Amino acid sequence: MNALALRRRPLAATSDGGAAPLRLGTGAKVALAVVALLALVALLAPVIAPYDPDKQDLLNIHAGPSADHLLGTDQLGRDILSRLIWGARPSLAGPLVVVLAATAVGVPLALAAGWWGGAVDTVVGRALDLLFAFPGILLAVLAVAMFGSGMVPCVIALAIAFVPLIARVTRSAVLGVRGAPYIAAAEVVGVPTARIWLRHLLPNVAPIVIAQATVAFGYALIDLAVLSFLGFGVQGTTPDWGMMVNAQQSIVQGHPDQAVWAGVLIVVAVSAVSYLGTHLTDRHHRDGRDA
Amino acid sequence: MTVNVERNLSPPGVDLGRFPSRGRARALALARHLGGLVALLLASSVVVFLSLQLAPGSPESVLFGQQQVPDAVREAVRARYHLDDPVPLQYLNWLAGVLQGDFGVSIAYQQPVSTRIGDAAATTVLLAGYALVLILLVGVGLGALAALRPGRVDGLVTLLTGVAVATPTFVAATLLLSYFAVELGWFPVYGPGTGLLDRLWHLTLPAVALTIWAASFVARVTRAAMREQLAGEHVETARARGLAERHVIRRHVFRNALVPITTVAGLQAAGLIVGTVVVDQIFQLGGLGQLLVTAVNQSDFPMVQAICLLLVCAFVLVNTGVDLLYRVLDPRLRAAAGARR
Amino acid sequence: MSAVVAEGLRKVYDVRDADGRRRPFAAVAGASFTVERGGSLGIVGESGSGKTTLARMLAGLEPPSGGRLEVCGRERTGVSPGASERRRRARELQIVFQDPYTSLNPRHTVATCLDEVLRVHLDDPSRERRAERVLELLAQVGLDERHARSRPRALSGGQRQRVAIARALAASPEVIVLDEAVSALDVSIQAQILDLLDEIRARTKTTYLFISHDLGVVRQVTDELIVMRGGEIVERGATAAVLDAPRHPYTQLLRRSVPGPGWRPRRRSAERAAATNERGDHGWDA
Amino acid sequence: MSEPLLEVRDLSMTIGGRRRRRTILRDVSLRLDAGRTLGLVGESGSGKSMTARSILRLLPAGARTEGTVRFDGASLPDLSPAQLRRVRAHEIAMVFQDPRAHVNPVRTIGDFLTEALVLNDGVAAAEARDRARAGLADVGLSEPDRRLDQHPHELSGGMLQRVMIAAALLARPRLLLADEPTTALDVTTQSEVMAIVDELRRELGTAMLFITHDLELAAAVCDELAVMYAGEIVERAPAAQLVSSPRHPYTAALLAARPSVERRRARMATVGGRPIAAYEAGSGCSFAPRCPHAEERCRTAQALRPLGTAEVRCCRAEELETAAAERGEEAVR
Repeated sequence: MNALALRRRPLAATSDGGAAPLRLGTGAKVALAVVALLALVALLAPVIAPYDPDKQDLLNIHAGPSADHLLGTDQLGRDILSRLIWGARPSLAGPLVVVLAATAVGVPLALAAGWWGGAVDTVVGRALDLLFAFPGILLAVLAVAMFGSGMVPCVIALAIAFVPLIARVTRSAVLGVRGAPYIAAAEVVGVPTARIWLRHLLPNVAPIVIAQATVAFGYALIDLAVLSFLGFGVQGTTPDWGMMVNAQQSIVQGHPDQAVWAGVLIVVAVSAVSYLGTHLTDRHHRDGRDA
Repeated sequence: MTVNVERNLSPPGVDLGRFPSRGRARALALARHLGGLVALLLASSVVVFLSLQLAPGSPESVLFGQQQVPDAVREAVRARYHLDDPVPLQYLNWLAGVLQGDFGVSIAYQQPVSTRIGDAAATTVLLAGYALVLILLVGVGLGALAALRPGRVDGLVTLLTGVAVATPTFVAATLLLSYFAVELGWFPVYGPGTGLLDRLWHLTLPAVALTIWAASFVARVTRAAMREQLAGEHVETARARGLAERHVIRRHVFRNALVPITTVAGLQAAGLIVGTVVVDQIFQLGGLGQLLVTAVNQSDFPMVQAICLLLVCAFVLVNTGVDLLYRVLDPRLRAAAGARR
Repeated sequence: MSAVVAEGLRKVYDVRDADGRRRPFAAVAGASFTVERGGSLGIVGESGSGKTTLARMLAGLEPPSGGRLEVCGRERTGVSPGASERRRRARELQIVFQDPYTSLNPRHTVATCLDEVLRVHLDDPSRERRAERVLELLAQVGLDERHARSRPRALSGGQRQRVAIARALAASPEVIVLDEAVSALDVSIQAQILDLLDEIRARTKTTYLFISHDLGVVRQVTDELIVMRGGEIVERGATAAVLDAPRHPYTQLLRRSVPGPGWRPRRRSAERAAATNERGDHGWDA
Repeated sequence: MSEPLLEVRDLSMTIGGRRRRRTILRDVSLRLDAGRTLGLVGESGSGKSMTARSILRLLPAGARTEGTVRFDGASLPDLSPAQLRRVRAHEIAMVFQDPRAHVNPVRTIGDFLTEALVLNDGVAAAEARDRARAGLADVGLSEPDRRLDQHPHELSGGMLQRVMIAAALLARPRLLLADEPTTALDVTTQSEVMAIVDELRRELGTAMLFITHDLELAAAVCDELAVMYAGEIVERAPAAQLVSSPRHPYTAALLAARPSVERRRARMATVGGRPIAAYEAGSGCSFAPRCPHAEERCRTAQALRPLGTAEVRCCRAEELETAAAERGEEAVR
């Protein structure tokens, strides 16, 4: 073989068991499929929901499952299935925004703190400690007390509260990579700092950030559902899973159906996401050991 | 006689294994820790105070709404809530009051906040304590069982906790309420009950609701921690020395696993502080949570401030307690001050 | 001209003592030495002697707290110089680390790893030239085209260390610092790498700074020797002279501790131990 | 000859799941008489450490062994868990390579030293502490009283290894398995620690199986040496003889590959390639692919066979020995 032959092969693609970006176990594939399915349902809600989720049928309240209403109706005679389908939208979009925002803020902070250390690290560390003193829900309740109920204050407050969750893990990952001899070697050999970040630091930190963000998505989903459940989150007639679980009157009257279904959906979504997150974390640690 | 040659051969300036005044080192470390704690609490109180101070809407508008009110009354109200003072002074006044147990006057109830909070806090503390006991017993028990009985028992526990760990407390609470209280009628649906026994009876379902998620979490961490220790080299040493398995498990596996178990138990204890808010609301227990939700809905700022501050302090104190417990459990952290940077 | 000149090089860290008070700790307490072009200087010492800190200062990974460092006739000051200065420094001095398992990025193939260096250092950094040079470098360290496409995980410890050496060579440096570069290897592999280092030096006239705790290895690859202890240089001289007739008591002790034919492990005598007091002054010169 | 203290015969071991079983040890045979020392030498992955572990039955999950291991006449694999515990508590002690990992970090040194005495033998706490203190003094640690209350992280690696040795010898075992006890230590500390082990072992009449990758260190402290390669023993001989006139090409290569403090050599490496693991070995001589003397008949399986006072697993041992003699001592060192 000569140099030209070598060049024809893309340098990055190898057959020797290098870390392929997505190589998941069966369980993780199932979890991924569940997440994809839920996302699809949320996207296609207008197409697949059999009824308008807000359409009331007061003559037909608390109806059991039937051909017309597959999962029955609620206390106002609205179709539970349609409400669950529409409810996927705020229930999934909310946590997504929370996690993306927390990552967007937390990762740069953590990169700076981990890479430069010293005073930057101290300042960032103190700020994170302060944020960490506020449980997410409490921060959201404070926000609601300030600005009134609604998704926006809740999502912003949770995003702030989730910054330490992302940043702490990222920082320790950065510290781990920062101290690795291959980074020192790249520095000594004169590789520009920007390239070290791009080619060495970020690729080795990204998997753990993604894994942690996935886990955080599950927590954010629960927290937002709780807030909606308490009446602080989604407002008005918009269906939301958390809100649907809070059907006190119906439950006390012995009609827990919609609460149960919404609860099951939350459980399914959270288990799929957290399974995926744990799997990614484990795999990252395994890869780290092999390497 | 042999002399400790090695120490003498260690490089000058590095004195291995020499801790001239352990007690003092620990006292200093503790003092630093407590200083940080006080700073954190003060910072939290500023955040709580300012966030509501900066909120749109003032006690006046909450009290009077759109009504026309004589200026004299308005003045009196402003004076009562110290609204004309500069903000830092308002904060200091508020903080001074808080330190003496005076959280101001509730706008909605028109009585001191502290009188409303006392009872509610008792209920919440009782509920949280009850749940914490259940969480530790069930969580650590199941986790240890799974770690020590690989195979079917482990599989079953892993499956159960896997589902439970994805079940948020409010979902569990709702389902428990609908089945055990409404459907079967085994437990009361609402209310905190009177007298200790009745109260515990009323708190059982809420406590179980708080336990399901948290205990599963504790169980999983316990299992993982114990398995890691079981595979540890120091356990191999203990076995190689012929120690009986029960000693190995107790002295080396469980004892060392206590460090991660404490971490997660501490997290759960801190999480309970928020968890009780939700459960409180569902079972209408009249604890701090219900009071908080009502206060937020009524824009009762002094009440919200007081409860938020209490909850944040509890959260911070629990976290600090766990940090201190760490030092007891892991000697490597005890004199961390002695370690090289 | 000297390749490396160090004068009173110091590194002082802030450490916290048992009482939690900060106090200075000198990891390297004033090291002075020179290495001629094409020479090979060994630095031996046990753990905590400061030899690795010295290596990191030479490589610019750690700013000295004091003293002067000159590489290839140019003074080195400041830790984070600009891109072009870093490139120039890279062509003066390279480093090979001890642990072949952490000194290569697990995500990069061998070719990518070398290519990255060549991008910075080749005068003609065209794709063809780089690919060609990768193969040349691999051939220099006894690897071939198959290894180029492998990731570190697929390589043995010895092969990884060859890659690390090839990476250092990619910048065509005047000086290579080898920080315990063969200590983690099995003895038969270690022998191969020692031969390789010999060959490279014979061919490229590269200057070596060889840091090790192993006297036998040092004898094999160095001409001059420095013995360090507690951050200080306690003895220096031609390698053969120092090892055959050590003058400093610590060097004598080191030399005596190496197993060989007819050697028996000995407890150090109580008198000698007693002569070394607790802190600072370790009594060897008495 | 009387019954040996330890006799291992045809010990084989595999690990792994059903799908992928890997050979770790192949037909390992050893004997060690009371009070004597045997050095087990080899590079990483040669199986020396696993040999020691399988004697004490400290095996990784999924390990399967075959062959006999007899200690003082009793077959170790056939012991009940209680009997095995008694052997571990009183007869055979082990010292590991990495004391930092092998001593429980959250318990005190005193706890570590006394727990076996108190829990296994029911010694009173105060007496156990006295004995622990004496044990620490024996291994040359100063201020033993203070050490007892310290935790492992407060001691250096060398001190901690002495603690491990003290702990092993407190049980007054008849056999000590020392698995690279000095590999993590500085050379001066190594010399000190080995001297202590040797001295105390002689006082107590304890036999020792000393595992190391350092042939010369092993030769200095052992009566006999066995060299392992790819999960099998390739040569066994009295220590001095093995080092001065190795019979197996691998032993010779190992000796030649170790740089000498005394003089510089023109070329170091006499063999290429890397050491292989047992599961990578083919059906013939496992060293043949790297051996400079390999020829056609080396492709067949080799048996460990007696040759003078030694045993060697090489069909060309006699010819090579003569050839070496003709070339003078140069071939050896």
